[in-house]
Amino acid sequence: MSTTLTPAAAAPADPALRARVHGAMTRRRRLALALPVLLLAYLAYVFVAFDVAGIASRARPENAATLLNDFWSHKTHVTRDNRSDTLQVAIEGENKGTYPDGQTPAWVHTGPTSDGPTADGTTAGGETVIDLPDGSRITYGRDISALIERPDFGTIRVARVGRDITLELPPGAALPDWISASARRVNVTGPGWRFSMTNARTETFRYAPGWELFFFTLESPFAGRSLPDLVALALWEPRLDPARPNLAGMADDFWNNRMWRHGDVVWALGETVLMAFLGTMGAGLIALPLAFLAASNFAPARLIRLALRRMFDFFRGVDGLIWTVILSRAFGPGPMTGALAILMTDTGTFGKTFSEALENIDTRQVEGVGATGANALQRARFGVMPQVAPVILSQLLYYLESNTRSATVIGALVGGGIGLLLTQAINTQKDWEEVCYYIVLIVGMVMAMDSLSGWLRRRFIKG
Amino acid sequence: MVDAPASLHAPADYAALMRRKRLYSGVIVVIFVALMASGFRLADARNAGGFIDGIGHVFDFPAEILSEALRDWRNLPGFLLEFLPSLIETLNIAAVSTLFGTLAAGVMALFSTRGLALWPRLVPVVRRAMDVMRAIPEIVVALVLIYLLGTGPVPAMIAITLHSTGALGKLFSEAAENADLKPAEGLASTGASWLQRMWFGIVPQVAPNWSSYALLRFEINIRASAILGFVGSGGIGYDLKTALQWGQGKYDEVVAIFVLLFLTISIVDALSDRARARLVRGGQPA
Amino acid sequence: EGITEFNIGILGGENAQDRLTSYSCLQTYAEEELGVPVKLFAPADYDGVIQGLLGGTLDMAWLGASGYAKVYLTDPDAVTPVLVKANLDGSYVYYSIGMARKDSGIESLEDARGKVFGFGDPNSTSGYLIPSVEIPKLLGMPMEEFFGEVKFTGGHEQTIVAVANGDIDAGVTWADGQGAWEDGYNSGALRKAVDAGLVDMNDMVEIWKSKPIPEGPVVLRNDLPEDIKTRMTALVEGLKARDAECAYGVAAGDTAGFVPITHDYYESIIEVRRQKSN
Amino acid sequence: MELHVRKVSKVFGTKAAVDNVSFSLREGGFVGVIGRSGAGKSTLLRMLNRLTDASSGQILVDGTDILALSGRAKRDWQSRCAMVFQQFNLVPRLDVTANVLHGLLGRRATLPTLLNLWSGADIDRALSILERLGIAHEATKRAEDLSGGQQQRVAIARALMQDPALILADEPIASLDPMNAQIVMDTLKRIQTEDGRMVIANLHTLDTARRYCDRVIGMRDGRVVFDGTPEQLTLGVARDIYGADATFSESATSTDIGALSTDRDYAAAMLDD
Amino acid sequence: MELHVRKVSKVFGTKAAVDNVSFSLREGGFVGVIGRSGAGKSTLLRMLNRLTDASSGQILVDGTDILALSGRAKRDWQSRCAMVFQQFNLVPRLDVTANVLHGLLGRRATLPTLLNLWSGADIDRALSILERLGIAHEATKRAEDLSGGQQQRVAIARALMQDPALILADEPIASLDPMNAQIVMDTLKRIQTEDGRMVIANLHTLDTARRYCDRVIGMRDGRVVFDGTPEQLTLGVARDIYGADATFSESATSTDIGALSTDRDYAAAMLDD
Ligand SMILES: Nc1ncnc2c1ncn2[C@@H]1O[C@H](COP(=O)(O)OP(=O)(O)OP(=O)(O)O)[C@@H](O)[C@H]1O
Ligand SMILES: Nc1ncnc2c1ncn2[C@@H]1O[C@H](COP(=O)(O)OP(=O)(O)OP(=O)(O)O)[C@@H](O)[C@H]1O
Ligand SMILES: [Mg+2]
Ligand SMILES: [Mg+2]
Repeated sequence: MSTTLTPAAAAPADPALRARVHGAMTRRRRLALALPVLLLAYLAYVFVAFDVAGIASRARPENAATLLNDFWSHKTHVTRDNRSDTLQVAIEGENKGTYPDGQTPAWVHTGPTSDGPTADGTTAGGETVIDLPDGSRITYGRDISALIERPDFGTIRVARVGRDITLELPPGAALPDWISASARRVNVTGPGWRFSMTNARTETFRYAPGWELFFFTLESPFAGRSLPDLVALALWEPRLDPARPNLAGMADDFWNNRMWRHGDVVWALGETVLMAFLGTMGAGLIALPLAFLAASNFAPARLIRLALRRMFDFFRGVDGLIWTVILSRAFGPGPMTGALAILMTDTGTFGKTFSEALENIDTRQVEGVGATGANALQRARFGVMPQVAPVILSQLLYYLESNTRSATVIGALVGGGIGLLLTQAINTQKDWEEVCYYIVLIVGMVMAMDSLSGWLRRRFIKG
Repeated sequence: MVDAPASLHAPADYAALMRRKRLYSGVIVVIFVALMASGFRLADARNAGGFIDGIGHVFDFPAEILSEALRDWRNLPGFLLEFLPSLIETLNIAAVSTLFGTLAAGVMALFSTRGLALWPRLVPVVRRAMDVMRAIPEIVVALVLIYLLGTGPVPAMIAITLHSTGALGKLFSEAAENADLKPAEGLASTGASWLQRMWFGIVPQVAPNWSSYALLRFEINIRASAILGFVGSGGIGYDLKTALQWGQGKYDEVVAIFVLLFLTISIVDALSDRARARLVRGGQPA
Repeated sequence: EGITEFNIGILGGENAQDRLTSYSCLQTYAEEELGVPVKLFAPADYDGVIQGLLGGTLDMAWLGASGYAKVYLTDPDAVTPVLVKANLDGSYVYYSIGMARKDSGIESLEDARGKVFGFGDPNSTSGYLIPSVEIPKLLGMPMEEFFGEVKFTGGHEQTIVAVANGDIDAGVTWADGQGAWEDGYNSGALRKAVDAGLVDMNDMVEIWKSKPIPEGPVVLRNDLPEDIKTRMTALVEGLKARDAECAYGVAAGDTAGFVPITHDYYESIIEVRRQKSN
Repeated sequence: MELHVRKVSKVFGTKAAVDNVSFSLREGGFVGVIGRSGAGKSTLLRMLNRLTDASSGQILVDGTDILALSGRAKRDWQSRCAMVFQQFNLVPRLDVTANVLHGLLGRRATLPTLLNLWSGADIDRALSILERLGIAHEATKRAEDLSGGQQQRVAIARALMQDPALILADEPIASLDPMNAQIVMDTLKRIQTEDGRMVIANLHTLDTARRYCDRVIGMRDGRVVFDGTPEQLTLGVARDIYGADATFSESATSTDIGALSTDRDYAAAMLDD
Repeated sequence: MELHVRKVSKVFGTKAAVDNVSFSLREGGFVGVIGRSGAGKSTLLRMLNRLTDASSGQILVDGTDILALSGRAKRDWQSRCAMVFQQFNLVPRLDVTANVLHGLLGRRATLPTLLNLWSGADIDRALSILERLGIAHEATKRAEDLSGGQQQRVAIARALMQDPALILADEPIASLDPMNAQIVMDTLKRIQTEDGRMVIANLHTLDTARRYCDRVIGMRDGRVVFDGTPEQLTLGVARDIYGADATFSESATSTDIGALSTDRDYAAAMLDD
């Protein structure tokens, strides 16, 4: 290792210089410290203004749990109407997910035909026994009552007496926090299930993972079959429905699945892309000639140029969503209105960017073409267009992608597209698995548009 | 677009080449026109009102709003003041999410730029993550977050931040790809850590570009935060929606809010246009 | 002079596709009846339908009473109410219901002083208009002064969920006022929320109930040819008799069918709304 | 072709870029215009081609004042008077042949040209011109993919495509390296001698002017200060044109005048090592 | 300091840029590495500084294999082994003092450096180094506003700031004009003799190597083909290093070897005029 060191850190000879450098360094240091401090001060202000502290109290982690749970699971309702004494088993409690008469999932045992064991060994007529995932079992009695057997707790009896709902706990047990009871209603919650009884009905919800009935609803002959089974059906097994081949039947039942409505969803996606496409390209077509009038090097008059510029600013400044509202009077709900709203905003955007592109062209090319005696049209075609075409194309494609995203939102207002399905599913706050499905589709759609526009850009601009 | 032979054997070759090019362009134009025409017809058919019938009535609604606002013009100044706090909230949402988005995007960009990334293996992962952040519409995130966090500005802020991060990250990383690696290499040779290399070697180079993009984002985010208000997340967009939905009798409020919002956007737009022009042209004082 | 197509607007509230599905039978009948294509539209908020009616792009819709008032105030000549949905007992009124969480200690409007109070959509009759007029009268002072904060949640479902979750201390929604509170009444937004498992009625208390509100009317655009109007009115009026299941879907629940109604019935609501305007 | 420039001036704002210039060219030949930066050389050529409008004066070509032409007639003149630029001014994204064909834009009907509909004969001619200039093998490349020297030859090909009576060249070799510069100047010279077309070239260095020109016009501050044969270009005359502060580059040995260069050259030389 | 390079190789793809190189440096001194373009000179220096990872071999510095270091230890070595680049590799937008202070980045805590919190003593030392190199008066200018020669001196100042045992210089004067080149080489030489630091410099021309080095290592195709004193560098040896096709530039008069230059120089000379 070298032993010679740089001359000791003696102060440099020129004190003026030294003062200057130290001064500069101090200033920089102050700046370096002041910026973070200012930033922190602003963030502190926003923290207070946004009541971030309050968020902690308002936030509902249990909602997050519900949401995450519902994203990938579903529940089955086993409902007895206490007035008409009829039993209904329905997935997500929806008409569309109702099991046909006489059919139930394997964990629900009904009627005298069922050989499922009960507390006293047999299933009496009119009784319903529900097996739950944690080993609990609920029995709907013939009279308006229910027995809930929880292995770790004992048997709970809930019954309707007159107009009241009564609760009997196992002897000596205190009311646990997973039971909520009043004279009108009793709620019992267990892992993966929920039970409630009111005057009107007795109901059990059982949760299970997966998007139930995603492929086929219950009325389809293909519902509930395993994949190998389906493959076999599709390829060589005899027709389940003599009227149609199995494969066609599957496609048809999937496409028209009443629960998930894949066909409608695909149309909604298409409608969203349609709005984006019409809006973007229409705006491009309108903006191009206007951009020439608004570019300082092509504008026939300063006044026209200024007027157009302000108009572009205005069209751009009003968001597409607001244009949607404004246009809905004239055009009513529907995809055309959405497309026109996108067109309005983007005409402003394109007008601005295209005219800037025109102002930035290399005049030498135009001059080169002009020097051969070319007329204005020819100069524009050969001197200007080759220069601005790549800019215009890449802008168009870029906005096509970003408008696909906007169109989901605009769609909700004009009653079309995937955005309507999504916002309504979120607002009703129950079909979270559908929300999840739509989000996946939207992200897929936007990313697909992104790749498509990237591919087109590479192909047409570089190539 | 058409692969051409490196050299021509006969003039006929060039003519053939031209014909082929023309054919390709012709086909593309035909496809485009067909798409536009059929798309237009489809949308027109699916719409409640036809394009032709509607076009004459485009101004009916604005006229209705304006005439009422003109009649009640005396209310305007009061409303301007009344809605100022909402406007500030909207601006704050935009500012904070631009700030966080820029910071996060800067970090993600450095992590996702080949040649700069600290862990090159993570480059594709970070890129995908940014793609997804960009692809999810803000409104989706906001609506889900409202469910989780309750209403207020924070869900909107988070939603816009996420989207800004994705969008800026991509642009930032493109700018960083073009950065000159020599200064960073010089720093590496002195034993500087990755953070120091990025901070002194790369960030000063990309700063003008990055801040110009961030300014543009701020502008976009003002609009976005107003729009999120429109779907129920505070700020001036919410006031606008409430007034607009009420309709007749509150159109003066609509106009006041609109004027406020539009002025803000125009001012920020003009300021950032100027600032960006200066940034990109360089010429900053030492 | 005939028409080339007939457009029906459907108000928001639940799953858009479900709504379209429940109306598709009506669509088929209308096509048979009119011999022109019938299209359904289901924008996410009330305003989409209202604008459609005002602009003449929608021919028929079932509006809320307040929505009708808005249309009427904007353009008295745009639409005419023809029918109203009757409840099973033949009445055609419903109520705006104030509610709170049981554990919040709020049992009446008085208790909600200084608390956060939520409304649904500002165009909703029961979700805003009626309570916004009746409540201040009851309290004797403007709501903004009485409550700590007044919020719009965006819709009935959101209000119910917000109250149940404690986001807001109290709020209003609608119900038919028949049956038991524990079930969330027989029909209405509360009942739907209960059925969906969104709220546990054990946790909720009723803190206020409005005077009866007339159900919103089915309206037809005035510019339609007379004979189309008559035929559509007849179709909807006879829907229950013709196809009970379809009527159930269109009416969003049990109904005694649609019965004729006139503009006069809504005068008071229009007056209320007029008062609320600037 | 006879060309008479009569008292032509061009004023930008208050500054006369070209100041009352007159000269006549009677027979063909290679005319060099020299002068330091800002002397008005480019402005003069641009007025000849009508890219810039003159402020006053006349330019008579075979008796017609081309400064008075407009519209169709002006474009006709432009198509007869080709221009070659320092920066080539090609359309970089289009291929070489398309750029050469642009020489015909002033002669063909507008619509077909907009659709790129050229006759086989036109394409043949373009290719044979490219062949003559030795760059036919690049015919399908994009102009921007060529080297500077090749681009300038494409520009000359475009000029030839115009079949012009007069070729104007505005510092055609200023952006080129010495080897390419020589190729381009040789090409121009060959065209002038073989085809008998008149060439007027703004030139950057005295060297080049001496080597290629039959006649040299020296400009200073917009005025013609010299008009004669290259042989008449003495050191004194050069100082008149370039100003007394012009310097000699140090490696100079061959001839005093050849080595004389403007400040700009000197600076450029200092930057290379 | 003792430096033993043992069988070090670097393979890019299938090509060995540095091929089994071994040599030892025991005492300080000025070591020149010469060889034509692509010989592997830069790669060798970059491996010494750990900017490039070696494919195999060892580099022992006072007994430690620096090729095996990583993380903190690797950066410690880098901070002891300064590097000067052909293109200076300064941060152009920052001022001179800040660039010099970067020499301490490896020695100071990260956070304060990121906030530009340098101690007064550090700043003083940077200034005195700048003074020693004669560019203290430019201390507050931006690096990009300096001439090439000045920038290279700033780079050397940054190197000195590292107080390194070893200075590596990769063609430090290849981008400079002759006068600046001389100033920079003199500076490096002075540092080596006055401070007793070891300097290893890739050099472009034999001339320079002969003039400044105590020892010369000649590389060809990644291998060491010569290792000795400048005096042992005969014309034959030079041909070994540069290949038989090396040419002499025409202005050469002083010495045969000094004038020997690689193809690249020749081409560069042709391009300037
Ligand atoms: N479009 C213009 N507007 C204003 N002034 C101009 C314009 N074009 C040229 N000038 C001025 O006219 C004078 C003559 O310019 P010109 O380009 O003709 O000189 P030049 O001899 O070609 O010089 P160079 O060798 O730099 O090309 C210059 O002072 C220039 O600044
Ligand atoms: N990062 C790299 N990837 C691939 N090959 C490389 C890389 N760096 C260098 N090489 C190759 O390794 C060989 C040696 O390169 P090196 O830069 O070390 O040569 P050099 O002697 O410094 O030449 P020069 O005088 O041109 O700087 C060359 O053939 C070069 O192409
Ligand atoms: Mg010129
Ligand atoms: Mg090298």
